Amino acid sequence: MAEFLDMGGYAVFVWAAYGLCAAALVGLALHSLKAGKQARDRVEALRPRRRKGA
Amino acid sequence: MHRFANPAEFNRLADRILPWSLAIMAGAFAAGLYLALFASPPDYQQGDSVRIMYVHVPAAWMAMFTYMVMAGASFTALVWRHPLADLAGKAAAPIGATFTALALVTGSLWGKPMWGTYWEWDGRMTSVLVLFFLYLGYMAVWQSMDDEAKAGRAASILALVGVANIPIIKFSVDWWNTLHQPASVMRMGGPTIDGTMLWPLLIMALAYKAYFVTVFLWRMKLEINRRKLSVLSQAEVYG
Amino acid sequence: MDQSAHSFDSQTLSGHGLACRRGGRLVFSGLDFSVAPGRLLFLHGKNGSGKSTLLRLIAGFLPASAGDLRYGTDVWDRGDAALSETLVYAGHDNGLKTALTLRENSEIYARIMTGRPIAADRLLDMADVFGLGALLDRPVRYFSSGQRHRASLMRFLLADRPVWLMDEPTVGLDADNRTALATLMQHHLDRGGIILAASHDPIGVAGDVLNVDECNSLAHAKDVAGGAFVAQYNNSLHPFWRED
Amino acid sequence: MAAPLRSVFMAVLARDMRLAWSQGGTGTMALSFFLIAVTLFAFGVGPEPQVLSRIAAGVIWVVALLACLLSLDRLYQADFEDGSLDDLALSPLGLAGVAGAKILAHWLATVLPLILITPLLGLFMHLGADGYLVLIASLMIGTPALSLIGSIGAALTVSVRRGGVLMALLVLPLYVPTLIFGVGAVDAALNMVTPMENLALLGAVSLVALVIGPIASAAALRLALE
Repeated sequence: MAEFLDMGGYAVFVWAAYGLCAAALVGLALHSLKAGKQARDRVEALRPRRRKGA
Repeated sequence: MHRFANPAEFNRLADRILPWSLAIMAGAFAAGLYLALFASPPDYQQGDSVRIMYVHVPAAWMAMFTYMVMAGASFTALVWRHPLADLAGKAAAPIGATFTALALVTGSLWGKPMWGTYWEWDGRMTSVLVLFFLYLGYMAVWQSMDDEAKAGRAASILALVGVANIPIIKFSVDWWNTLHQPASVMRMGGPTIDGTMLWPLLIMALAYKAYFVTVFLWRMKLEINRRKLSVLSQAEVYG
Repeated sequence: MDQSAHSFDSQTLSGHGLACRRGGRLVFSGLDFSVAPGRLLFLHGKNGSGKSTLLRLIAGFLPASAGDLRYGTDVWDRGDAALSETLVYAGHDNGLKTALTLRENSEIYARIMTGRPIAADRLLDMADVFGLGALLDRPVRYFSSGQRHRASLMRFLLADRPVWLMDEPTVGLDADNRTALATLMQHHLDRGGIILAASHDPIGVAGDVLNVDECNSLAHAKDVAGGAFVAQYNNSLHPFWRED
Repeated sequence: MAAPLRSVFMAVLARDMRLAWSQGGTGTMALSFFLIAVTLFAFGVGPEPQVLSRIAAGVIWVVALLACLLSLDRLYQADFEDGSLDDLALSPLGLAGVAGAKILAHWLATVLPLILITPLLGLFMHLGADGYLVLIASLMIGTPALSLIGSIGAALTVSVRRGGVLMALLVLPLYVPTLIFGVGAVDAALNMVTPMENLALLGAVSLVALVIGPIASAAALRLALE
């Protein structure tokens, strides 16, 4: 396992590359979801409640 | 003219596509990473550092692909004045910029063991760098004006001017720097690298594309609601 | 003043169901008007009701989000060459280059609009109409705001075109300049010209009145119940965004 | 009868050239920036002739490019602010023709003087003797593209407060081909290789910009008029 992690001596570069990609892509996805939910809630808040009886 | 999806229709369409794109993304990433990190052989020259290629090359492809999507959206927005089209450009831009930045970073990390320096002014990396500036310019125009609809149309004009110049920039940068190793995958005669390395590359590319579709649809929902918010608040002010 | 007395073969300028959305806001909708040759139309309405917006729409600066604009039979599209040969627009800004003299500004305006130079004596007559004859060779940056406004009114003489679009033309004019403007406008109407003026000041020239506010009242239905907000929310949204 | 468009074009051209050198114009500003910025490089890099001559062509081209960009900022904004852009939009020439005339005026009034004094700056930078002619040729062929593409950036940011920085961000990436082929031509000449290929490519870039420039600027200006 250790030998695999070592990546033939290039461990730093390979794992840095994969790590940064993962961080950036996951980060962007989460941000998009969070901001999307926030915007959706604010639109819901602004749109008038359809009262049950109305 | 609004035969194409309006927001409600777009949301329904998006909700039908999202489960599929999520599934493909998960599967392709799993298979791709397994092949890239475990199943494929190290390169006889570069050793295991070649594995960086599997995240670098697809990112560079997506950087260019996303700009083309933005240019197509901009063309639709300007020619058919479709309200959703310029939002599509705005939704795609951050994803494209992220892919471009990743291509630069992973390229530099791959360059260190291969060329001995973190930054080498070679043709392809420099083109990706200029493409990154085009993304920054596009996103900056969106925030530059109070009236978002006008900012969107200005950004669309810029994207079309940009896409017309990309081939010229690409050619001039390659002309300026002829020492870069021939693009191993892009050769007209088809990929010159052998099958065991090609498969992980293509699967990772598929994973990146599925990722793009997923996050693009999420961001489109976000941008549509943001536009509604701004229209609504203006309605209230002048209501 | 030997104003060239040939009359225009102008046509009726008419708008049908015009609506305009500016910066996401519905300025007016369902607006109709018609101005026959030789007629003057005053645009009334409180500030922000869309008087200036309507003038800029006719001038081709703004796209109409609904309805169409016709001059005679042909429909005017934004940026049409025909449109730019037919009308003169005077907005709030005077369009004068302060670094240049009034003579230079006027000559440049005449050549840009007609492609032909303007004779010095005719230019002097035109300047005299607004009492600016003595100021022809002074840089505009020394002009008072009233003088600058009068200088910008000279454009209606410099470009001899049938349709005049005037936005608050009498602002800052003293008595004898108002009469000068009135005679100028009357003369233009007698030659079969068309004038649209966004102004509450009758200037002493006969004309019809279009109240842009009334056209607005349809767009912003005002009633109390929550439903009004829905109507208003939906109504002000671009039809594309409506949730029916 | 239709207004003679040629003389309308000349009228807009003469107007802008006069304004460029009148009070508040950009002519003198671009020229002085060009002189000062190039001399700054000598202070920065040191006076040794071999070092300066090595980077002479690149420095002169980059600073000329920046001077051109700097002077384009007010190309449309000045007219937008005093209302004359509305009048220009109503001229029979149409916005694309007006944009073309203003771009040509900018090139003649602001960029041409820069080119005329490059020999002086060549001396400052110890440029190789046989580089002068090709430097001037490359600037003559390449700088029109700078004005044409810069005009698009100026038109896009005309209604933006402090749009100058944004305009640079939009336009500089598009200047890369002109810069590469321009400096390439001079370097080729200095290395006793024919500069013709570079000059031809430089001309091609300028021709593409000639097609795109006025049209895209007109579309952006129509946006600002709304």
